[in-house]
Parts: sequence; C-alpha cells; structure tokens
Amino acid sequence: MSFLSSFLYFYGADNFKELSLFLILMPTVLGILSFLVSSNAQRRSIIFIGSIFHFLITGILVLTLANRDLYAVSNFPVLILNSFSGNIENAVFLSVVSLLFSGASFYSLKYLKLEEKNIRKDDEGFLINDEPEAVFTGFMMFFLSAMTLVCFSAHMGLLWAAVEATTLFSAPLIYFHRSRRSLEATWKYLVVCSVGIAIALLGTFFLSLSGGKSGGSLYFYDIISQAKNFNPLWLKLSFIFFFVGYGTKMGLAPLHTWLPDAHSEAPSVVSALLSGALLNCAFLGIWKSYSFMRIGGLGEFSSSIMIFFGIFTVFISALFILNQKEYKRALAYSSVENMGLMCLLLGISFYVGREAEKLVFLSAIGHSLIKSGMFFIAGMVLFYYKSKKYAEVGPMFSKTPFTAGMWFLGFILLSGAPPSPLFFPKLFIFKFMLLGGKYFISALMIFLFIIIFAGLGKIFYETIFSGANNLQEIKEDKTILFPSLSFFSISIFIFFAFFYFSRGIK
Amino acid sequence: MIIILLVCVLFLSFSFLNLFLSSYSNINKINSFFSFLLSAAGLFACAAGLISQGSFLPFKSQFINNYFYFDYLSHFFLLIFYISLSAVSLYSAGYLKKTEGKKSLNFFWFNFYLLAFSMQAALISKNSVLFILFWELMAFSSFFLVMTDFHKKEVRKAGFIYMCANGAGALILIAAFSLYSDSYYNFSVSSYPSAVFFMTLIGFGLKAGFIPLHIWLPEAHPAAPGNISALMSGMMIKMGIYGILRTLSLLSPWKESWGWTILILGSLSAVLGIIFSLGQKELKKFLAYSSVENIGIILIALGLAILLNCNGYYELSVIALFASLFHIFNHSIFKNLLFMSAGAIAQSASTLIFEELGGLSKKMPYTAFLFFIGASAASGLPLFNGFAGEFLIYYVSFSSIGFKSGTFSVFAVLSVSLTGALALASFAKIFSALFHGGLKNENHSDIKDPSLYMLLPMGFLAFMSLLAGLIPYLPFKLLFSSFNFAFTQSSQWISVSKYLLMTTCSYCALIMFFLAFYYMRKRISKENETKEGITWDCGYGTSLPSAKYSAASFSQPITEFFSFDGQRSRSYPKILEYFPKSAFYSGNTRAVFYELFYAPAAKKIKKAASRLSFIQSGQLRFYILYIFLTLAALLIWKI
Amino acid sequence: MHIISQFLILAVIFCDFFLLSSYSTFELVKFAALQGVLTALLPLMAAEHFAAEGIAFALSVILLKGFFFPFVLRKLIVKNNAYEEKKREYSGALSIAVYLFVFFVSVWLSIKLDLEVKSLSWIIPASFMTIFSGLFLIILRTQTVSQIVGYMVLENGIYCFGSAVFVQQPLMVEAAILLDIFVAVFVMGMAVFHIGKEFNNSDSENLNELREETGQEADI
Amino acid sequence: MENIKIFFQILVIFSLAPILPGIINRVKAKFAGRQGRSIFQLYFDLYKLINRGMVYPKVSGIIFKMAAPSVLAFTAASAVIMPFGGQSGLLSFSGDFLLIAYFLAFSRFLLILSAMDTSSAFEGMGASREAQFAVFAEPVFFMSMLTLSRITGETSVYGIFSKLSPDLWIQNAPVLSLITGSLFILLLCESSRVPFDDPDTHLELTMIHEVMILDNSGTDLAFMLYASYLKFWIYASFVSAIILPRHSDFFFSDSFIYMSGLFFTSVAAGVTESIMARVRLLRVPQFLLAAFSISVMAFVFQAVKG
Repeated sequence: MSFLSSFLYFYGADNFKELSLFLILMPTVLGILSFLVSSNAQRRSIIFIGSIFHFLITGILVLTLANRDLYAVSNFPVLILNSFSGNIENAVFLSVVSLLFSGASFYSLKYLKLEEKNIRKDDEGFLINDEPEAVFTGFMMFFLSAMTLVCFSAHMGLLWAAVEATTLFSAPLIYFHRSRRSLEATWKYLVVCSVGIAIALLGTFFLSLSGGKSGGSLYFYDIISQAKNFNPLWLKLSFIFFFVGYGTKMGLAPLHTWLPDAHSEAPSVVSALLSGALLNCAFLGIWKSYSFMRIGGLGEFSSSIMIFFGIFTVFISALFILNQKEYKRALAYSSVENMGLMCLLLGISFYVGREAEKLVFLSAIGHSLIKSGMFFIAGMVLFYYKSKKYAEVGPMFSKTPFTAGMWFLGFILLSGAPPSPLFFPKLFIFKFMLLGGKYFISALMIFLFIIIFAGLGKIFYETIFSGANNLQEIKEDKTILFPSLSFFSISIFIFFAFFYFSRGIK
Repeated sequence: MIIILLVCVLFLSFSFLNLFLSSYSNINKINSFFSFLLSAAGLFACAAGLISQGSFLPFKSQFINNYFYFDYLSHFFLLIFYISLSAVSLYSAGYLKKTEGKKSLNFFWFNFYLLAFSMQAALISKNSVLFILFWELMAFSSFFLVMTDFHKKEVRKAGFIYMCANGAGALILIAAFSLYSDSYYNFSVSSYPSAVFFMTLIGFGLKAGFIPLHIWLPEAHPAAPGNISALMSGMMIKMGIYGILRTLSLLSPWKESWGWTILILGSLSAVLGIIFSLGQKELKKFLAYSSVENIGIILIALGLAILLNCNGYYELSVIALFASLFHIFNHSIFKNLLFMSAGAIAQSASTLIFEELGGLSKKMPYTAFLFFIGASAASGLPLFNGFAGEFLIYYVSFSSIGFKSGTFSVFAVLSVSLTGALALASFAKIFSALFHGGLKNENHSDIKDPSLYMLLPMGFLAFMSLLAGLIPYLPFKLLFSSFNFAFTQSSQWISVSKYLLMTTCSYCALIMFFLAFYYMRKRISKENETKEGITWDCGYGTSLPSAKYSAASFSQPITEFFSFDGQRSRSYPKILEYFPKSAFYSGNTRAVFYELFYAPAAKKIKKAASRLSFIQSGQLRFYILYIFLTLAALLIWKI
Repeated sequence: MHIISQFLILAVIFCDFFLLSSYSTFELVKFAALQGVLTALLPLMAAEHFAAEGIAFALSVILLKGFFFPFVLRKLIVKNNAYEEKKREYSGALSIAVYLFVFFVSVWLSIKLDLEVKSLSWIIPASFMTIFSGLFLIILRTQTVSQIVGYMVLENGIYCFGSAVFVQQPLMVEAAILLDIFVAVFVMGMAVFHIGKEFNNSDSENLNELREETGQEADI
Repeated sequence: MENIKIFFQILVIFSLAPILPGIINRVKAKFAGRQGRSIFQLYFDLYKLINRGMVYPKVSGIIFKMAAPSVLAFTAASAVIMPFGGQSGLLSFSGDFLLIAYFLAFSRFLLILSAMDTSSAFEGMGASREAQFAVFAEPVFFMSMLTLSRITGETSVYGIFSKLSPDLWIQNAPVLSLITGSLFILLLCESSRVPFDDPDTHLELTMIHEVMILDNSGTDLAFMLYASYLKFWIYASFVSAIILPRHSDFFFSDSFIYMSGLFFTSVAAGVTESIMARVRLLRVPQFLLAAFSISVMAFVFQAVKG
C-alpha cells in the first residue's frame, strides 16, 4: 500500500500540468459524447464513470500537497496552476467539487430513472415533461469542467471567464423540470448572475490598472510578487467590484435574491451542486482578491467590509428563514447564512492570523457536504409527498422512517450542534466577538442563531411529526440516500479529526 | 471508576443494539431488566466511591484522563442519576405493558439508552466540546422520548417548545464555553468570569427551568410518557444545576452580585412556581410547576452559599452548599415517586384532570399510600426527606442573621416559609382531589393498583424518602463526609450533625405519643361500638360524590389573591331566577409567563420578519437595483 | 486618428441617449448594435500600430455584435411580438432624468479616479456612462428582450473601458471573455424563446411568482 | 432533680391546657354580663366525649380514621419541645422553633386531609379557608422569630427565651412590643379565635376550624378539641415568655410567672374576643399582612439599630 501511494504521489507531482489539463477537458468531452449517445442508460453511466474518474485524479493531485517542500517550485506565469503549493484553498474547493459531483452522479443514476416514470402536475396543473436527458447530462458535465477550470485557473481573467461559464452551463440545468416557476427562476438566475459577473470583470480591469498605468499582468504569480507597490486607490476599487461581483454569485445579503428561487425550483441534484460546489467557487474569487489586498497591505479595509456583510447576511437569512413555508427555500436560506458565516470568518482571520483560515476550510467543507446531503433527501421527500410546502408533507416519522431519520440527522448537523463540523466556526466566532469586547454584536449573533435554529426546527419538526396522514403507504427507497449518509458520516469524521488534531486557536 | 466508564459504554452499545434488533415480544421486560442491572451496578460503584473516598485518584491511561475526570461533584450527581435511573427502568417495564402491542418500541428504547449514556458522559466530561456534544445528545434523545405519542396535538406543541429551549440553551452555552482560555477546549479558568457566569446561568437555566426560563417545563413533562417525565424531572433538571455548580467551581473568586442574582432568581421561582402550580387542573402540569418551585429552593441555598462565601463565613457557606445538594438528593427521590404514581394513575384511569378523578384511595390503596408519602415529602413536612433540606437552609440563614450583612438570609427564610405554606395547601388539594370522595364517573370502576413492576420502585423510593426523613443524619454523613475529610472536624459540621440527631429523637417522641393515643382510643372504643353514618349534610340526605369540594374551588381563595392578571379567565353563568336550574364554574390559570411575555414577543419578531419580505419581491428589476445600490453604497462609504 | 476616435466616443455617448429614451425594442437593438461596432473600432483607432490579431479580433467583435446579435434578437422580437414597451405617462421625463444622472455620476467618477487618457479625452466617462445606462436599461424596462439588450450595453461599456486603459490580455483570455459574452447572450435568447413559448408574450410582469408572501406567519 | 422538673412541666402542660379557653369563655361571659360557664367546663366536655362511641362517614377512608390521634400526637410533640417559660423543655436544640412550626403545619395538613376525606362541601370550604390563612400566618411567625434571634443572637426558642430579660426590654422596647403585637395576632389566627373565626358559631358556612372537625365524633372529637387547646397553649406561651421574661434561678417562681403570663394572655384574648366582631372573610388576608408588616418593621428597626 505504501509503495502504491508513493508511486501515485511522485506520478502526480511530476506531470501535475498534464493531469490538470486532462481533468478540465475530460468532462467536456464526455458532455459532448452524451449528446451523441442515443439511450438514456448509457448517458447516466457516462456521468457516473466520468465523475468517479474525476474524483480519482483529484485525489492524486491533492495528494501532492502532502509534501510541500518536495515540490516547492513556484508557479511561474502560466494560465493553469502547476502546483497547489501556493494556494491550498484551490485544492480544498476542488476536492469538495469532485466529491460532491461523484455523490450527485450516484444519486442521479436512481433519480433520473424515478423521474422518467414520474409524470406529475405543476403547481398550476400543467403536465410537466422534463428536458431531454441528453441536455441534462451534457450540461452537468460541462458544469463540472467549468468548476474544475475555476479551481485551476492561475489568471484572474481566466478565473472570471470560468465563473461566467459555470453560470451559463448551470442555467439550463435549473430549467430541467420545464415548469413556469423553474423558467422564471432560470431567467432571474441568469440575469442577476451575469450582471454581477460583469461587475467582477470591471474589477479585473481595475486590478490590472492598479499594477501600473499601462496595465499590469493578471497572473497570480505576478500579482502576489508585486502586490506591495500597487496603487492603493485602484486596489481598493478592484476589491469593491470583486466583492459585489462575486458576492452576487456567492449569495451575500442584499445580492442573494436569486439563490432561494434557483435552489427551490431546480431539481435537487442540481441545487445540491449549486449550493455545495458553485457557491464555493464564487467564494474562491473573493478569497483571491482578499489575499491580494492582504499582501498589498490593505487587509484591514477588506476585512471590515467582509465582517459587515457577513453579519448582515446572517441577519437577512435569519429573518427570511423564520416565516418560511417551503423546506427547499429554507435550505437555500441556510446556505445564504452559511456563506455569510464563511465571509465573516475570512474577515476575522485577518485580525487573528492565518491559521484561522483552517476554520474557513472546515466550514466550507462541512457546509457543502451537509447541505448537498440534505438536498438529496429533500429531493426524495418531494418525490414521496409531491409538495414543497412543509404543511402538506405527511408525518415522515410514521410514513418514511429512514428518510425522517436522515432528515433529522441533517438538521442536527446543520444547526451547528457538536457532532457537526459547523460547531467550531460558531465557537470561534463567539470567542473572537467576546474577547474583542463587542458584546452587543455577539448578543445579536446568538439571537440570530437561535432564530435560525427555531425557524429551521419548525420546518423539520412539522415535516417529521405532523401533517395530513391520509396518504397511502409509501414504498421507501433506502439505497438512494447512500450518498447523503456517506456525506454525513464524512462530516462527522471531519469534526472528530479536527477536534483531535487542532490544539485550539487562541 | 472503571465500572462507571464500562456502564457508560454498555449503555451506548445497548442503544444501538436496540435500533437494529427487530421488535420482539417482551422487548420491554428485557430492556428494562438490562438497564436496571446496569444502573444498579453504577449505583453500587458510586456509593462505594463516595464512602471510601479513595476513588478520586486519576486514571492510569492518559487518554481518558485529559477528557474525563471523577471529582466529588460528578460523583454526587452520578449517585442521584443511578438511583432515579434504576427506579425508572424497573418502573418502565410495567408502565409500557399497555402500549406494547400497538407500536414497536425499539426507537423508544434506543433513545432511552442514549439519554442515559449522554447524561452519564456529560457528568464526567472535562472537555467543553465533549460536554456540549453529550449535552446536545441528551437534548435530542429526550426530545424524541417526549414525542413518543406525537399524534396528539398538544404533545406536538410541547415538543416544539422543548426543542427550541434546548437549542437556544445549547447555543448560549457554546458562546459561554468559547471564553474558556484552555487551548484543549477543557474547562479552565477564564479571563472574563462574570461574562462566563451569566451566560452559563442562562444556558443552564434553560435546562434547570427557574422562573424566567421555565416555559418549556410545564409543557414537556405532561407530554412525555410517565416513566420519561419521572426521569426528566428527577434527573435532567439537576443537570442544569450541575452545570451551574461546575462553572462556579471553576471561577474561583465569587462575586457578591452572582450570589444575589441566584438568590433572587431562586426565591422568585420558588414562590411563583408554587403559586402557578396551585392553579393547575392537570396532575403532571402541577408536578412540573412544583419541580420549578423545588429548583427555586435549591437555588436559594446556592445563593446563600455564594453570599456567605463572599462575606468570609466559609464554614457556613459549605453547609449552605450541602443544603442545596441535600435538597437536590431529596427532590430527585420524592419527585420521581410522585411522577411514577402519576404515571400509574394515568395508566389505569387514563386521565389526570382533577375534576374527573376522585375517590381513588379505595380502588388504588397502595398508590394512595405511596402518593401520600411523596406529597408530604414534597411539601417539606417533618417526617419525610423534603424537610431535611429546608431544615439546613433555615439553620444556615438563622445562624447568619446575626452577622452585619445578614439581610440576605431574610430573603431566604421568607421565600422558603411562604413556599412551604403554599406547598402544603397545594399538596393537600392534590391529595384530596385525587384520592378522597367517591368515584367521579362510572368507567373508572375497573381501576386497580399497578403491577408489581411499578409498585416495587415506588416502594423503594418511598422507603428511601422515609429513611432520609426520619434519620436525616445518616444520608447527610454518607453524602457529604467525602466532600473533604478535614471539614468533618470543623465546629459547624459537629453542631449540624448534633441538631440532625436531635430531630430524630423528637420524631421518636412524636411516634411514642401517637402510639399512646392510638392505643388509648382502641381501648376505649372496645366498650362502645363504632357505627357507619353519612357525612353531615344539613339533613338533605343526598351525599353524592360530585358535591365534594373540588380542587379548583379548594385553591380558589389563594389563587384569587395571588393572580396577577386579575381576570383569571373564569366563566360562570349569571344566575337570574330564584331557583336556578343549573350552574357551572370553570376557571383556569393561564401560563402567565408564556402568554404575557414569550408569545407576544415571538409574534412581534415574526411580524417584523414578514415586513422585511418585500426584499424578495419577485421583480427581477428590483434585484438588479439592489446590486447597483450595494455598489454605490460601498463606493461612497469606502472611497 | 485622434479626431476620428473623438467622434467615435461622442457617437457612443449619443447612442446611450437614444438607448435610454427609446421605447421600441427594434430601436433598442439597432442602437445597441451600432454601439457594439463603435466600441469594437475604438482600440484600433487608439492603438498606434495595427497588430494582425488585433484587427482580426476587432473584426470578429464587429461581426458578432453588429450583425449576429441583432439578427437573433429581431427574430425573438417577432416571435414574442415584444414590439412595444408599456409607456407610462412619466416615462419620457424619467429617461431624460436617468440619462443626466448617469452622465454626472460617470463624470464625477472619472474626475475622482483622476484617470485621464491623453489620447482619448472622453473615453473613461463614456465607458462609465455605457455601463450605468446598461444597468438602468435592465432596471427600467419590463420586456425581457430589452433586458438582454441592457446586458449587451453593459458589456459594451466594460469592453470600452478595457480598451481605453490598454489592458493587454493574453489573446486566450480576450477570446474567453468574448466567447462568454456571446454564450451569455445566446443562452438568454434561448431563455426568452422559452418564456415566449410558455407565456406567449415575453413581458417580465408575469415573471413574479417566486416571492415571499407577507402576512401569514406560522404561529410558534 | 432535673427530670423531676421536666416531668412536672409536662404534667402542667397536659393538665392545664383546657383551662385557658375556659378562662376566655368566662371573660367573654363576664363582659356580656352573664354568669358564664365554669373554667373547668371544658374538662367535663372532654371527659364526656372520650367515653362516647364514634360514627365514621361511609365515604371516608383510612385518613379520616387515623387523623385524630396523629393530629393530637403532632401537637403534643411540639408542646413538649416548647421551652417552659425560660427553662428548657423536654428537648430543646438550635432550630427547634422550626420543628414546632412544621409539626403544627403537619397537624394542620392532616386536619385538612381528614376534612376533605369526608367529601362534604362544608368541611371542604373550611379546609380551603384554613389553608389560605396558613399561607399568610407562616411568614409572620418566621419573621418574628428572625427578629427575636437577631436581638438575642440565639438560634433556638429556648435560647431566645432564656436570653430575654428586663434590661433587654429597656434597650429595644419598641422592637419587642411590635413583636408581641404580631405574635398576639398570630395567636388569635392560629387558634381560630374571634377576629378570624368564631369557635362557638352554629352556621356551617361561617365556621372554619370547627367545621373541619364537624364529622368527628366521640374520642376523635375529644382528641381534636384537646389538640386545639394545646395549640392555644403553645402560641400563648410565646406571647407570655416575651411580656414577662423573669429569670430568677428559682424554678417555681419562674414557672409561676410564666403561668401568670399565660393567664394574662388568655384574658387579653377573651377581651379582644368580646370587643371585636368577626372580620369579613376577604379582609382576613389583609389583617394577617398587617401583622406581617409589623414584624417586618420590627426587623428593620432592629437591623438599622443593631
């Protein structure tokens, strides 16, 4: 076993570049292939094989991180990263994307089969016929390749193009069910995100301008090395535009309006990927510009914005979760809240020191895993009970006990109770707030967390315990929930690993 | 202490074993037998540990040591836990017999073992992260237990309030524990003692249930099945007190303001708790409020201990601490007993509303006798163990009245005496409403005493209550001598134990008097025979059972005087003609705190939240406007 | 060279005026296309030497924005009979007010950022104007087609800003950005096509089902 | 010698208890201008009742049958703990007033239960009113005990009474007089004399204490009556020990002074009974709260001065 891992390790480190290129292009090729292939069953197997393959290669590449000093070659100006040494966040987000995608592909194997037979009415009574599966599988693979490109891009312009590509490829996925409401959600998603991303493009131009009158180069390597002598005014402007641009894509408070619609109308596989993987990629943009600001000496400026918007996002999402009627929208708002928390944590990590960024990784991984697991279950709940409103969902405790158990376990993990990795970020935020003497804000945060717990609790509580139980017996399919079960157990394992290894952060 | 750890692990393994086993026939008997066995083993280990006091030395293996510790405090609470757990587990074998057929009880037993495991583990965990993990485990498993029969509407409402209270409490605890400066997340000294203290007070208060934070208690206990409400009220409330004691033991220099807050909170919840319980119409809700009252008494003793410590009278403050611990011990015994007998009544009479019950003493003599012991212990009457705790509180406050700053003991004495009198009135009402008079409705004719499984633990607890009542010195010495042996030589300890012995001999005098008079009466009545007659009814000759003075009318003068909102939502017809055909009177006390404070606040928050929903107005154009406005705001604000 | 670029910039600014004030979608598409062509020509005028790929790039942009997009959008307008924008009585005055507001904001911004390009004096305010007018087009118009046009105008503005500050990107990135814009407009077009099929008129009024109801709060 | 004295005390208590209510009846009669019953009339009633047979209501359970002896046992036990006017009672120890108070509370608890056991409406009404009075009476008792123990620095009734002395009276006369006033009101309420409850009324709806023992008969009734006389003795001895604190070490003179103190309190009770009418039922809580505020004022005076 050790020989194999060392072989893989050297192999990965040697031709990092070829492997990463292969990783980006392979899904696109498979996507085109799925358009050509005739039968649906083959298409589903394509997705599955592609995602497993993608996951294996990512594993090899991430493994190269294990031994940093061996390959400390700095990434000289090239479009695609040739080693993760400089930026660990890319590696973390890439591994999350590929893990989520493999889970989603396993889930969609069964889900698409179920959807095929399941002819049901739209809310207005129109018959829903779904998009041809070719479109779905194709765009899923394009979506995967776009997200991999985001994680690998070493050039801000390329990063922008990749994030724009993810938006465009995910739009048709939201429109899978072809109902009026999903059409409206797609349209809003497209316009709001494209406008946001356009503003981010403006930010990229400002960033290059701050490099010098004639426009500095936008390679990470160049920016990081010369960040100190950038023009501070332009750098600030570029951060603001980046923050608003990628913030729209990431779903921060006033710009989050598209997120609940897109997540509640998209099929649960897509909303799991949107919530788990896509928001992280958008967050990567802000993370990069934040690190430029920190190197450029303007860290204080950027972290104050991020802290303010973090708290504002938690505030808005708390208020919207409270009166929420549909469980999928509630899950979407809890993603908004978690993104606010991550933004707040990154802002705090400026004051406390770099290793606080470990907590941002923890909250990113934890949230993506748990949230995508929850969306898988939400998909099944929607399939069993045919309604998105929690009042109309029957008592799951007696009708579908296994799903109810998973549903409640997910709620416990989401609420930040100890077995969930989201516990440490909360603990750390309180520690920073209270030690920093900001008593009012910490009291407000406690109050908001309680409201979120009560709001979410109400929804999960009503779906599990109350509801019109006149429905006929439901044959429960346990194996389809295997991905969410594995995601939950991975996140609980991460909690104990983090608790054991981290010797606490001052 | 290997035994206790072993018992913990076994409980965990049993819980998961239960989940996977299919539901076999006598699931209850086997499960309850095993849990009884385990808790009995734990009890002996704990008792041996307390007496020999040799068991507090740390573990050999380092891994266990930096996550768990066995000091006096956790030992004491473990002892109480094992007592109530062994009683409840034996009791639930009988209690669940009725529901055996209907639905599979695997999930119930899974949660039962999980609850037991998490409580034990929380008591011995030194690490704050692990503590919150077990705390949440306890909260959620007890939530599921409360929800066993979730098809009833009010059980669902109670369950939701219970879950929110637990969630809020856990979040506040997370905030409080973040201030501990130890890098291994262990409990340790913190640089902001009063911030930590007040947050932990609120966090654990939500679990202990004193007045402002008690709204879930009268909802959750009646909703839970009999054996679970016994375990919850007997032990889970004490976990809140354990938390407060644990934090106090960590924050070394106590402050006067802490003592005063706890004292005032304690006396408030003692007096208000018992006043609310007077107005109740249902037995379990009444017992829940009386738990709030007893928690108040425990806090009064704790407040006294802190205040005495701050003023420098260390020995007396240790005695006050003993008073609160002793009352915790006594309360968990008689409260378990009361809830179990309530469960027995509920099982056979299937209703716990006072108006519908009556005359049970003829049909259920044993339960009546055991309930009498529990009721008189709960109202703090001398022969039973409720009195011993209060006696210590009185002793401490009277001996501290002479000090210059002794005014706080006035607070304590007044609230305890007022609570004592009110408790006497309320338990008299309960006992007479349930057990005296004739049977109210005919379908109660098949009521009979519960099975042996249920009577045995109740008998055991009644015996313990009598023992601790008659000879208070015995449990006092057993429980507290191992606090630190040096203390047992101090003057205060000697005087207290002397006075406890004196109470015992005054009880002997009492019993001697009673026997003398009883014998005298027997001798006299031998000559002239005793006849049976009807009660005096001014000659109408119609002694129908419904003419009995009902519970609501018994407590009407007191609740009338103490009712805050005046119109105690009463309803009775206006009698116009001279010979009114029929009249009725129905009045119920509202859950004052919940309806006047929490529910309107929740409505306001919800209205504010819904007012903000215009942001998600559905118009794409406004969404783009928001982007533009945020951009403009940032530009103006930051550049 | 200098004068021609000066005229080009003025033309861009006037295009903004017509875009903001016109209410027929055909005119909107026409002026947006014109503006696209003008902004494509700008870098050629400004740059001293004519690099080969620069010309090829500009030609492809002209081809794309000048001819292909209007063709697609015109077909859409005909398909969804989205000819006319609902005129409200205040709409005339409002568009003038918005135009002036946009003008002053962009001038204020360019002065504040002290970014004056010697060779092309008015290019920075022009690009800001186009960006903001693109934004306001999306905000003010209810026809989905005109919202696509608003997005195109926004892209023109950014492109114009990029060319103004001589941001020389590696060709691959320029191509990627252009490709993205093309795909974005194309996908939006597809979406509007589906909206048309679904609601048989592509007015965005009937697209407001997904919102938070106020009032009915669930009790605790 | 010591236990002879104790034996004498117990003998005196148990034999002279019924005399005090007899004195009250005689004083009331004198005020009304009539001859009135003899002081020893109550002894004859007790003797008559003890030898009568008993009638138990069909509905009543075991509580009713066991109530009478236990009520008497509790009151007798608390009487025994009471110090005999300055000298120690049978067993006195710190906190013994607690046992006295709670033994009396237990006897009241049993009285209420036995009343409710007969399930008659009148007894129920009396029991609920008794419970209400107890709620307001208990704080008065403890508040005055607090003040007394703060004055004398002792924590047991025996210690307090032995510490009370004339010169102590001179130092804090106002406080002690207030305490005697509140204790006297407590005496009237606890032993259900006129301002609170009329012992010899016939209307079931108006009496409180009497109605609770309505259904007792024969020996039970005798026990109940004797228990109420003992209770009167206990509360009266509180008042007398405060107003006449004489401590010459000579036993007989002390006990004589203590007995005269009891005589004066019962006369005072008789006088108040004849000059005051019954207080309306709703006013009783206010009356007791007045006594409570008197003792609180006493405590504040003492705390400020002390």
